[in-house]
Amino acid sequence: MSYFFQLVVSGIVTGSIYALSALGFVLIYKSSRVLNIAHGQIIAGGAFITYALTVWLKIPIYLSFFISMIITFFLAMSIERIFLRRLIGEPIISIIMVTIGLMSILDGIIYLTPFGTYNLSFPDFFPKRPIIFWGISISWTRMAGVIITFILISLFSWFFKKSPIGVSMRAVSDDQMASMSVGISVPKVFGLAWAMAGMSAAAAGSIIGNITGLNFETLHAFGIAVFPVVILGGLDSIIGAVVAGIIMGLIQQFAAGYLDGNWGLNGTADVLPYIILLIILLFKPHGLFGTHEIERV
Amino acid sequence: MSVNRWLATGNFYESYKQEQRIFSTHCERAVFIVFIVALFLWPLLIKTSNTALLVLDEIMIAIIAIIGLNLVTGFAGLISIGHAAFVGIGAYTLAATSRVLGDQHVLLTHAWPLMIFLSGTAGAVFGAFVGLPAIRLKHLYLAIATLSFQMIFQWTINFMSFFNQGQTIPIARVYCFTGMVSRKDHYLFWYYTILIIVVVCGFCVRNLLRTRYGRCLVAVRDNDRAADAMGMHPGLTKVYAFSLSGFFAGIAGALHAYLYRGAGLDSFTLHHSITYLAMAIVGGLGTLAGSFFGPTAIKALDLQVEQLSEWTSVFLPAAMNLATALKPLAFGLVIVLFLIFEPRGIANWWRIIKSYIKLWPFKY
Amino acid sequence: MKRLQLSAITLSFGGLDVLTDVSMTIEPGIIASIIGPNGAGKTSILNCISGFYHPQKGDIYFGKQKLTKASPHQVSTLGIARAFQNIELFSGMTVLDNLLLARHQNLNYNFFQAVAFWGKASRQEALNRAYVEYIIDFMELEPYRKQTVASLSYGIQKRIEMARALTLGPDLLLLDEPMAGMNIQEKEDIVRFIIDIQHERQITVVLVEHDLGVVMDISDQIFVLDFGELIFSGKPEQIANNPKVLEAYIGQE
Amino acid sequence: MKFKAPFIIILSTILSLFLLAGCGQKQESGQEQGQRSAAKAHTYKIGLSLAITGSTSDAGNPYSKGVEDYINYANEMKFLGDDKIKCMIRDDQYKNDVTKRNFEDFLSAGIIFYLNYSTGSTLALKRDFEEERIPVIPASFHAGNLIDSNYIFLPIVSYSSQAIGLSEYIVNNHKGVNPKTAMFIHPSAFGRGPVEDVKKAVAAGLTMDIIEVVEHGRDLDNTAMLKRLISKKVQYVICNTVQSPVATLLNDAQRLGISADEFGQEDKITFFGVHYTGGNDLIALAGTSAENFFWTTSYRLTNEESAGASAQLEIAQKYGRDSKTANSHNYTNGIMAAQIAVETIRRAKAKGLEINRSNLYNELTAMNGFNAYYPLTTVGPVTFSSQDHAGVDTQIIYQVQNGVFRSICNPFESTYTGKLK
Repeated sequence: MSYFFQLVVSGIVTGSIYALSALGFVLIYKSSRVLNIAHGQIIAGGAFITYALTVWLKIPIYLSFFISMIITFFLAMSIERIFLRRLIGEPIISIIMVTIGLMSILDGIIYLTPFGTYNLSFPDFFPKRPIIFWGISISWTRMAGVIITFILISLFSWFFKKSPIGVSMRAVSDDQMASMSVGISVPKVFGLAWAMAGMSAAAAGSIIGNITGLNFETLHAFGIAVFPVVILGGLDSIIGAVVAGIIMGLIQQFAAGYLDGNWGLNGTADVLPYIILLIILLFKPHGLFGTHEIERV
Repeated sequence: MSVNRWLATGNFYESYKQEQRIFSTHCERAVFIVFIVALFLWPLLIKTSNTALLVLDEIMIAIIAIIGLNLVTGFAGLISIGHAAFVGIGAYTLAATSRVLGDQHVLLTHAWPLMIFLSGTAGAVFGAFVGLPAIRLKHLYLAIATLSFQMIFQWTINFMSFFNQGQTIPIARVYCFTGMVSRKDHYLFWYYTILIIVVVCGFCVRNLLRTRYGRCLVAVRDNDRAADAMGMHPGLTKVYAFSLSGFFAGIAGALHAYLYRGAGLDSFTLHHSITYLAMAIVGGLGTLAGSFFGPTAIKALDLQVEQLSEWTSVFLPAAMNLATALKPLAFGLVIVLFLIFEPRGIANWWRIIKSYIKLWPFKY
Repeated sequence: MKRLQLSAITLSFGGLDVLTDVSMTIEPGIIASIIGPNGAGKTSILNCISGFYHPQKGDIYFGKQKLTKASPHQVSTLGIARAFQNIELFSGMTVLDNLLLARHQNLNYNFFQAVAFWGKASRQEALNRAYVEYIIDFMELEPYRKQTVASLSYGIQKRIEMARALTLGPDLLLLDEPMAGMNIQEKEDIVRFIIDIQHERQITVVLVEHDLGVVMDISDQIFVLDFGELIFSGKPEQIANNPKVLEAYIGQE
Repeated sequence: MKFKAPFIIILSTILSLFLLAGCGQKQESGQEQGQRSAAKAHTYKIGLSLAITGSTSDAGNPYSKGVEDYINYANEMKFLGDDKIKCMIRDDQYKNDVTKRNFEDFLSAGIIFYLNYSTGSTLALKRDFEEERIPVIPASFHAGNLIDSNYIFLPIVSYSSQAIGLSEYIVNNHKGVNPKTAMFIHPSAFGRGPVEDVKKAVAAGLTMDIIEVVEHGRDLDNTAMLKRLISKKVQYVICNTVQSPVATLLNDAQRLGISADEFGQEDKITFFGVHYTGGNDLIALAGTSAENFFWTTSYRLTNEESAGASAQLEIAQKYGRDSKTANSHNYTNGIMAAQIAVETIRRAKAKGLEINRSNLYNELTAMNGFNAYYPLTTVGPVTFSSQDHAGVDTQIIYQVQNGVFRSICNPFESTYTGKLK
């Protein structure tokens, strides 16, 4: 039984990190209806910036975590300004392709730095011994990851619900024309959404980098791996991302725990999210929490 | 009235049959025929290296695949991030035959035209199956459904021992009228075979697009409610689009497997799906001409960047990282620049040039 | 010729009743108009007939054919064509292509003939083109034949919408506010088309329209809806002194 | 639009010329070869296609530098007299299709020796190597490379032999009954290769139980798997994959408190890995979790004094490599492949033979007995024969002690590898 509970706990922990990574997609999609395929690269970039600040510039980890978030804030904002701004109003395929192009460009840029091919790891700043209660163990790193995730997600939710800018962001996501006519600067909102997504990416990257070590491929592959979570949650719902993240985390842990090694199956954790996603989409074509667009004739 | 069918000016259609013509003037037709004949003749006149032929074969296979992708993404407007998997289905149809019957089986070595067609059919069947969610899903949700198919395909091939767990499954050399196609002639032989298939596919699609089977694709892209009211089942039309696209992809996959004499998973990954999309975009979505330009341009770019990075590595031996970064950088920049400055792709240039020449010397 | 019959249809969206117990019989070959204030459910009736909505109660018959649960593309193959209120054209295509598309179900060559463009396919496409040209001629769209729909004015687009519905070769034509937002001259043109459609081609026309003058002039039969209920049906000359209609239109004083 | 058309015509002409140049340039190099061979000093061409970018580039990058530097070194030190070796290095981004194109390109340039990289591409091109009769050294030590092939030579022991060697070490040092072992492998041909061979060794009498074979995915969390292994009383895990998943595994094991502090600790797991799991990259990724990780290879490491280590560092310094590259075992790996190629050409030249593919092949297969080649960077001699296509047959086991890999035994040859043949 403790095996089961260990899987549940690990699933929730992994899931909340998924949720944090998915958050970036949701923020951007929610305001500008863009699916940013290059998010994995931004996650990797965030992790590398944190590493560079901590190890090369010897800034304390907590501080560099924040600085990294600020840097990616402006980085993502300028990405939006340079590439996406020109494409407002273009068909969806163009915008997806721009982010794919962006993915390649960021790949190229990261290959220019040592991070492209090196394997690195963060210095240990948490005790290596795990927290153990009732026979279930969680590492400090992951625990910190979960806490940071939930703090950030509640901050973002609060921001969307209460703050004036958040309200205008929601207005833009609802109807761009109408919000423009009441004086909201739509491009500014898009820029801000990207910037916030960049921030969340840096946070996610630093946490993942702490868990897996810094390997560019592992980190940016995470961008693709998190797609099922984003879609399952319904693309434009923060709560959806959290719930879907945890569901996917649990599915993966249970797949690895109960399917792998039996009946000649292996690596099911990589494919099961996609299968379950397809099944759920057949019943709920807009994900679990996505908004239905009502079609009028 | 005397009609000069060599020029566009002063030429009027007298029947609706005339308007159906693919080439409106003799001039156009003559240029096209000369071009095709040149494509057939030049390898006999100029001695070419295997590499050059391999590159050309690759480009033409990509053209067939992109024709398929353009039908579903360009014409029918359904984003497919799983096109490489369809191509893979084609290749793995051959591979599966090879696993079951042995790679020297007569079906693979002698009946290869049939096998290529069968692979196309397999692609079409899977296309229809993957297209099923299109009945309910829209936009990004559909795009991610095709991505899921790509992932499931990769996983299945990678973990099934029947498919050799993603390792290359060998396929023997084929026989033609003159006996076995030897290593020396391999690339030339496939150059001609693929060229014929490309021309046939090109004409088939051109024809399809001027009939109801082609128009319905565009209809569901532009407005699927109106299409519904015009008597087309939007869902089934989308499934049909996927299946059509799967057919071409399947053929491309089979040709790829024959050309490389084996099918291995790493030619059909997500990365390839993305490259296919890029080719379609750069060529020009929703145009047949774009399906020819896109793959050519992207492959040419690839080769150029490869040479450039080799050249830089000679002069800057320590700066290997610059050389390695060039490829993704160039690829990404080309996509982004095209989308920003020429979203209609190279096909649009083609259109401009054509109208420029057509009106020449009477430009106004 | 077939008669369109709606028997006691009820349509509601999540508790909100859009249509309640509406029954109509439209005889073949006439021009029937449905009028009523905004939100009375006029467009919903057209949507029910053309299969975009399915009423919860009641049945719709076209001749002997039951339409209640049919989807739009099935309805259209039965000879019912529809022009939309908010223009639903294939905006990226030329006028010609839009109309050619509408012939989808009237072409019956198979896929392989299409791929080869040989024999039947080629012949039928030529006939098809001729038919479309006839419609273009009929609707006086010649100058716009090869222009992209999106580049044309609203009035012309409305007319293309009608032409496209007509190209389907229907027995029954549903027109949803074909004259909305038009000036007098354009309206006159449309009225002329509608009358021609009915007279020359013997097509039943069901018209949803706000302009009472036009409706009174051309309709053979009028249905008045208010809050989803049918409050009047009859000849135009009977309508002027019906108290219920007056009340619905002018309101209670 | 009017002024745009001529511009576009010019642009597209340039682009199509580019394409032609892309195809044409390679032809030229073939002719060049013909002209050069008439001159006095020969230039021998060899080709290397590998993943400098893309997946596994963390290994491919230092590998390519190893080959490049050693070839330059050999040319400068005049190992071949006035003759030179030109090594064409192409990036294939770990894609078999590109590898194939590079290979065809090298062939038309007239290479006499080919260095390949990944398991996948080596298997995919196996038939071409046979038809072209060209000697090939891949960076993949997959035992399956040698099946149905005569021209592929592994520089060091195969992954299978490495894994069997590790198993033997476990069996010999384990106290008590049959050690319970699991394998943690990469989901590819490369990872799966040794599984069957280790099972065969067990069948042939190696007293070990293989409890489970785990193919890892892109997991963030190996908790489920590790808990399962512990519940099955697994004490040893042999890994054959790349560093990053191993690092995650080791981190998770340490977190769960189940990584052994010394070999064979009760109720804990001791981790082992073959060539590509280890090296400094693993320590960089896993940090302190890497402690007590056992790793086998046939190379000398630079952190232990040896002639090979100092020679390697000297070459790295000569060509301005950073310390990370210089100390990478994949740099050693690249040097090794180049060394064998250079040595083979040198021997053929010394005998006054024409330097062509068949003579080089003969030279390679004669590299045994008194003719064995003793490179400095390996723990044993390179021996090839027409039957034996694995070069260095000996391996050595390293253990991470205080953040550094230390050798813990003498070089040995795994006994069961011989028995299986």
